[in-house]
Amino acid sequence: MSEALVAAEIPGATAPGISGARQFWRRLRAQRAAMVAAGVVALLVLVALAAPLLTALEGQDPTTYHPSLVDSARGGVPIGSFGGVSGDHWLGVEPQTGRDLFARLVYGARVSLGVALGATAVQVLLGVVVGVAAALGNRWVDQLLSRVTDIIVAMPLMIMALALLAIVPENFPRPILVALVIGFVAWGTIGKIARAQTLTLKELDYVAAARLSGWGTWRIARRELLPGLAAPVITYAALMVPANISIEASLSFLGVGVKPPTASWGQMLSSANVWYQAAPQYLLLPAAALFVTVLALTVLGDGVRTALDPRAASRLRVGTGRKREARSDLSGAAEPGPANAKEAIS
Amino acid sequence: MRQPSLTKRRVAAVSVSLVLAAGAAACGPEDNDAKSSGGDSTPHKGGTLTVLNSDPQSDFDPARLYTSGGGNVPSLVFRTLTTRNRESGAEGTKVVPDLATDTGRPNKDATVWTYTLKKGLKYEDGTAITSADIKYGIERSFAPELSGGAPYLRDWLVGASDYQGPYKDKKGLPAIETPDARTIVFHLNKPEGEFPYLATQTQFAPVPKAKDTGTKYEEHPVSSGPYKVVKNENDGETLLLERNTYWSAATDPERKAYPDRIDVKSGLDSSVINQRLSASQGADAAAVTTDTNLGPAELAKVTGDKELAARVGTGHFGYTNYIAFNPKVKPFDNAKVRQAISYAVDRSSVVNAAGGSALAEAATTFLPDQKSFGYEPYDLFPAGATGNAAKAKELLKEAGYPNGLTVTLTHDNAQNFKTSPEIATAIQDALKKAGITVKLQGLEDNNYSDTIHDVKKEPGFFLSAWGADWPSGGPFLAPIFDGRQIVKDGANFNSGLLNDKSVNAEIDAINKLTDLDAAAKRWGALDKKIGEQALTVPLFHPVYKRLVGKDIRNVVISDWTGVLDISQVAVK
Amino acid sequence: MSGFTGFAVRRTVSAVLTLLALSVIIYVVFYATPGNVAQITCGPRCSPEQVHQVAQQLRLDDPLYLRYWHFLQGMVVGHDYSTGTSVEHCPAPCLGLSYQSDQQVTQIILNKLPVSLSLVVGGMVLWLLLGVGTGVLSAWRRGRFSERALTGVTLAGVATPAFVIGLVLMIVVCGQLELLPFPEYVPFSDDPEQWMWGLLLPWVTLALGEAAYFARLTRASMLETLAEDHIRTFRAYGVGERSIVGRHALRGALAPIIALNANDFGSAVGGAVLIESLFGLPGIGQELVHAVTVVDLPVVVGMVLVIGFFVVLANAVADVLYAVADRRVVLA
Amino acid sequence: MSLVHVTDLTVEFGDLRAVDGLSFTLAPGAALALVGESGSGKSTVASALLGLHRGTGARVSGSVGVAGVDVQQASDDELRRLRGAKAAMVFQDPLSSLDPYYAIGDQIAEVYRVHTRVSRRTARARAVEVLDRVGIPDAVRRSRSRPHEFSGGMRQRALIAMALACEPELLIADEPTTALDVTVQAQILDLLHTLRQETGMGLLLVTHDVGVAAESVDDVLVMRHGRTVEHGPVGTVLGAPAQAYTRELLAAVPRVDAPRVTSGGSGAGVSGGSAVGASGGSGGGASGGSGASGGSGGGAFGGSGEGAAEAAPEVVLEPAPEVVLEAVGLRREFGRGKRAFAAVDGVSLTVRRGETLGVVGESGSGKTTLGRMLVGLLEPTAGQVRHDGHARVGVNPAVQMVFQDPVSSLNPRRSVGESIADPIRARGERDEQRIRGRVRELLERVGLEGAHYDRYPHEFSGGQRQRVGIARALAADPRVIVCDEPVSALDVTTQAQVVALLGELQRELGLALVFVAHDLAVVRQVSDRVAVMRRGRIVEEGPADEVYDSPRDAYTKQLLTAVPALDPEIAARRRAERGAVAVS
Repeated sequence: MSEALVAAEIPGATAPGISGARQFWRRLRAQRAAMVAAGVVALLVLVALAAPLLTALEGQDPTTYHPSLVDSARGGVPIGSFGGVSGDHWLGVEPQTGRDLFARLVYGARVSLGVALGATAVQVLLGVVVGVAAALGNRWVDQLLSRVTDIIVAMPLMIMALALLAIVPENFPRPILVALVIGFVAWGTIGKIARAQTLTLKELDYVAAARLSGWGTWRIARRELLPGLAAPVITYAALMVPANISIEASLSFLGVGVKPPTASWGQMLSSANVWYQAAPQYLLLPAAALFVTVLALTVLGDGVRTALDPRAASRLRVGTGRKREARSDLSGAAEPGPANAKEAIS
Repeated sequence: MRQPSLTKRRVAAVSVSLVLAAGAAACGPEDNDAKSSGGDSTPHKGGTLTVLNSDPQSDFDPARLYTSGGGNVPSLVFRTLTTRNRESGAEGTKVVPDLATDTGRPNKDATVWTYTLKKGLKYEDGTAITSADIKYGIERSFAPELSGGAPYLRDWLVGASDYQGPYKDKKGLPAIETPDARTIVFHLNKPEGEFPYLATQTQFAPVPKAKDTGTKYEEHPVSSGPYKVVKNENDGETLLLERNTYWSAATDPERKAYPDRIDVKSGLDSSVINQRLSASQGADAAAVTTDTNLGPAELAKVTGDKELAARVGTGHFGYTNYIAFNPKVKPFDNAKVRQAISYAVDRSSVVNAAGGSALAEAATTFLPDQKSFGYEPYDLFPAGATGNAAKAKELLKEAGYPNGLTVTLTHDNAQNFKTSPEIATAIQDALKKAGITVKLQGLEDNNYSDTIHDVKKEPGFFLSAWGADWPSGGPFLAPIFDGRQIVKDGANFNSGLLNDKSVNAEIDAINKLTDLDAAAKRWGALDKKIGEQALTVPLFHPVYKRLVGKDIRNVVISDWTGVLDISQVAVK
Repeated sequence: MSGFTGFAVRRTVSAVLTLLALSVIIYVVFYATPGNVAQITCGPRCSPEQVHQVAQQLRLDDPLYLRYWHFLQGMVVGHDYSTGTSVEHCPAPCLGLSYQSDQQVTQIILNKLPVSLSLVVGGMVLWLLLGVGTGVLSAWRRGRFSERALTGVTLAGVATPAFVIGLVLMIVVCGQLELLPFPEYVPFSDDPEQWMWGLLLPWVTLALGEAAYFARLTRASMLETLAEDHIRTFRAYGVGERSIVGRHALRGALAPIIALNANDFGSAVGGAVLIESLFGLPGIGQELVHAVTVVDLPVVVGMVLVIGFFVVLANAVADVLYAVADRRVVLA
Repeated sequence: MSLVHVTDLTVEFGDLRAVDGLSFTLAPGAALALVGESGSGKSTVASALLGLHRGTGARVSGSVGVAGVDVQQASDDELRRLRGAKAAMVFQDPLSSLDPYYAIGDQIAEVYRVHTRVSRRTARARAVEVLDRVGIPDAVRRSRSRPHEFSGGMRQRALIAMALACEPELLIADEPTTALDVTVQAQILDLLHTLRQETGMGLLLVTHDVGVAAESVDDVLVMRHGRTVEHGPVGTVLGAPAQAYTRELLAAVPRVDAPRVTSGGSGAGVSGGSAVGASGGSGGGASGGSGASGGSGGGAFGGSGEGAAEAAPEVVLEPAPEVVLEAVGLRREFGRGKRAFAAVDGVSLTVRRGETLGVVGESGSGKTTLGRMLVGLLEPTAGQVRHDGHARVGVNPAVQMVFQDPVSSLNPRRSVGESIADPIRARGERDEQRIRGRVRELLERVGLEGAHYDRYPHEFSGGQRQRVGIARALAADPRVIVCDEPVSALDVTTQAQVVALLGELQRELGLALVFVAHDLAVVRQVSDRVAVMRRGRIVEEGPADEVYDSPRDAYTKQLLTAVPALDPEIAARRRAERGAVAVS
């Protein structure tokens, strides 16, 4: 994102800050859509956590082959209606292998959510550290770190992810690796936001007052600046989670995400891609799961933003656009919009 | 190696994979029966044939092509000393003369091979084709700038192993003599009864030295065949071939060359190719593909449609997918462990993962199930369709693993349905029943190739595949099991690191035979003998299904390549 | 305007440095990538001697810094290289020759660029029309049912990964309904009509997701403008709602839209890998992915630099447009 | 028939009743000022006159008639025809009140065309005409400029031009000069006056500044909590207020023409406490008034006001105090290359213990930059800051600052007690008990409660937050406090309380104060000596009374004549003087 654009409006930058979690919850609860979304997300998280239980309930597991359930002569299309739906296989079975789709779907939720959350954590950590350091450092440090951020933003995300995924030793735990790589290639925007916000905060009188108290830079960064970063960073992070889910799915779709036999929605889509005519439910299930998850997380993210930014709450019911940029003069600040993420999924 | 329709879409699968490159020339449907049934099927000259491919013809230099695709576009432009018999099925595995008057005249121990060129052979510009041009064509294939061909010339010709081609070494290769303009003599460093097979490769196509432009030659290779290149855009992505008027059908009984023009469009997604062929709208009605098969999902759809099913052909190509063991790695040093795994394998799962029974045939022999390879059926460790877990457990117990064991299976991450994750997980699932816990180690394509072909890094238990350079047991067994072909500092294919004197001796003995039928029988026997060591677990031989446009006639698919022979196709 | 000259110089210097750094990173990353480049280039069955010859031919045995230096030389003065029979010149900026095909990388890029640009330009026109139109509409109809419906649709658009949209579109439009031909790239110069039909679906796929972003951006940006004081002024002077929304609010919302669009255009040129893969369009993205898998370093570096160039250029253009669109911003 | 007729107007936003049964009328051509502190509902009334609450969710009841239109009953179209054509409004912030993307002439023309069926060209010509009318030089060319290319005063003129475009019968001016410097404010008020005389339009002026009202209108309506407190002719209301609140309000207004009540410092020859008299009474009123309007701390505060008077003589007895803060040739540049400019350009000054130095200047004069350099928050480009005689780089807890903005000067995420404790902790104090004790003591000292330790800034009013800021500064046991516009964001009564608190603390603790402000009256009220800044330089410096009563510098004179007077007669005289200054 370009310099002029980084200026966007950061919730909490000028508005009276959040007075605590209670107020945040109150504002969040006031949004019906966000609460529904939160419910869906909670359910998904529950499903992911309880995957072994759920599959045990069904009596299946995500990796066992059922050669007898597919028609070998017809390319391995599932035998039976709706892709082999039965009491044993609630959502049917996978073409060619006969693996249970319900089991793969619920285990896939673990990968999608886990990787997305992990990647978001990495992005936040890297972005905040680099952004704050750039804003607080001298001109040269700022130049250096800002250029590094520019490069990260400029790099074609998918390409870098492909290359990085290829050079890391194969025995590195794959989901963790995918999370790290997504985090590493897509922290640029959060870095820019952190820098812009820190620059804004730095000029605030209460930071000046803290300096006058005699505190050092580190203490001021920790006590006065970081809490001020929380609102924009949380807002952005909340919107990064669904974006990261999309990235993970895209990487798996391209065949470089998590590895078999681990189930992942992107991977399922990737193999289901060609089965749309012969076994449509194979494609529709992961697509629907992905859609619902990303949608719910996006709505929740919007809700979080609205709850953190009371001004938005008063004006924009569903929340502001992900790419809102203030047109205000030099002070404006940036938008929590996963531009990188979008690049990856487009 | 263009496998089922997904390949292009998946990152890792787009690569040049080792063994599979052998198959690059191959794969394809066979359609003769289906075609001949459809009304007036007499082929006529004329019209434009459209070729829809996923891979561009980026190498259009005879020196760089691996085994020239039997039905592929280059064989329309390059004639070679010998060529494949352009017939369907097993007949198509025979070698026939092309530029030469016969398939070669060996000396007694098959170390010197002499060929005589037919009379009246001309290039697209009307100049005569001479034996020196063929010698030059072979020499330039040694240039590092033009790497890519098969290793046999370098291995077989006397003094060729460190030859660097005519650009750096003006003296040329003394192992090839051209006593006159129509005669060419090859001196080999060992007996090779299968030399006529080698002479079918594009390196044996004539290249006029005056027209050689080095690495740029591929932009416009000089034609000796029925068509010449009139347009070559984006590094072989779009090609237009038109008739070479200096080509004479009289000297070339093999190539039918019915269409007037051939329009090659590549860089297409494989599913798009199959969709377009199935729709057969406009120019696509007269379209074929030479590198795309029907995938399992497409097959599932096609088999439900009579009209489409009639346009699908089946092709066979000498190819085996197998599990390889490295006996230097524990516990695979123990033959009982290898046998236990052989027993435990569930081939029906594996076949399903590879696309089902229509696209893969369960294999218990290493040699492909074709007569020309010397196929002799055997099943030394009968696992049945779904694996014999009890027998496997028993063997494990004998081997000292009564409580099962944990092993790591290395496979390719490329989704190629050969050495890919799907196959690996099928094996993982089957071995679980026999108490063997399999951990999967998926490697990126390049890394996978590097790893399994490097004796220093070779894992103990991995998926592999091997394809024939020509339909004979020699190129199928020798690189894998000949102890003298173990390469220490380069790509090694003898993954079992087998160096058995009796095996080596038998290979030498068969190579001396110039009676290819007799040789085939002995290759078959050798295969079974090697099989007893359980260094590999043959899994399946792939079958290729290919769709053609609705106006396509005279579809010929040989068992040599399994590919639709583009030189025989008619559109009218 | 000297401010602009200064801006241009600063941005150029910073862009060149960014691109240099990018090329160094790519060199290092791919240096570490597994895969024996010489073996891959030479072919699967090459003997160790041949592989060694190829490695020499490609200068693969040179130390990394020397190879990089060679690359920089090519960028500045070009290269002479041998085809075996003659010497060819690769004019500066020469990105080198592909390991795989011996083609000049610049040529490969020039071949692939029209595809990617066709895709992105067409997609951009579509996403702007759809996105800004929807955004304006939902800002104009704010608070009513139609706005809620539009908000829902755009949210769904944002939430759906582009490749899922593309897949579903291809299945339904081409596969089931047979309304459109399967996507294919036909050069504009060959047949403009075919070009359009062949790219329509990729455009729609690319545009739907983007349009959703732009709709949200436009709406939010307009609502923000509508809350500003000067809108109150025009209301207080009896100016009609149509003029307020269509003229003042949209104008106010335009700057970020223009700027963001320029940014997106830059990243989309290289970022449309999935769209290109999905529809089998032989563009930059797909070529790059292919080059990555075969470790074709010159192609990878060249392509990443070109993509980086577009991103950096687009960023600069975004800043200029932003400043032009919003005169209050000073270029710095 | 009156121009404006408001009966029983009530406006509610949710639970908040902003206007509560207000009634008034305005005759054609007359001028009425709505005066009140923030939250009094005065701007809401202005909006209600044009029906601007329609569609926003506010509940409006009562009747509003403007220029013959029943605003409550009128259709949307009728309302649109009223807005701009019959009644035009001028807003507070001229920058944000104009569309930044269109030329000013175009914006005026657009408004004009909404109400008249004329061609684009005619409308454009009309725009130029009205711009010329409001005194924009070279109006043809400037009409093509966009708002950001205008200065603040020019923008306000442009807005007024827009209002004039359709020759309305009523001009509603909502805080039209609040964002402007005092000299510009005077010009705009003069312009309004002239226009009213020429066109005969009615004026409804909404302002918090009694002085501005006194300058401009015939009648005044004092508002509080949405209700009328007092309504009458300007001379009567301001001269002899009938209501206690009006008196209180007037008393709190600092007078630029009244010397300081008591002098804390000795400041060489500056006489302390000599001129008490009538203005002394007003000062006492300010303190006393806080008891009525202020919250908890009010009572104690009134008492300390008494104490202050007693303390004064003792302080005078002290020997000549030492210099605690000194600036030598301070210069500070911003930007680089061609864009570089010096915000502060060679300023030298000294501050002695216990004295108050007032620094006064308009926006852009460099006073804030100077203040920040004095405390070490900004490094000077050239020159030196000396604390207690020693050159000092960087911050020094002994020199503290009180900031302008009570919102941004406290970290919203930390309790006020924690903020106040910062300097104590930074000194190395670890004993939690002692820290809390000290903070509690400080909170009480500035008129808050010790129990406020754990509260967060948003729970306090602006004035209370400013008290917290002062407590935080005190926590460092400073010798000098630089106050950067400490009261400019506060309502006038609160302002008086905070000013009084600062004076008290100074006397009690022997602090030196540097009081930086744009408001000449406030500065006079607190300062022993005054420095007048303009364009980065000090143009005049001296004892407060000298500077105010007999200014030497022309700029100082200009500033002083621009200050609005509370007495309408004086205001008229000043207006004439200003005309003379402008002419000369």
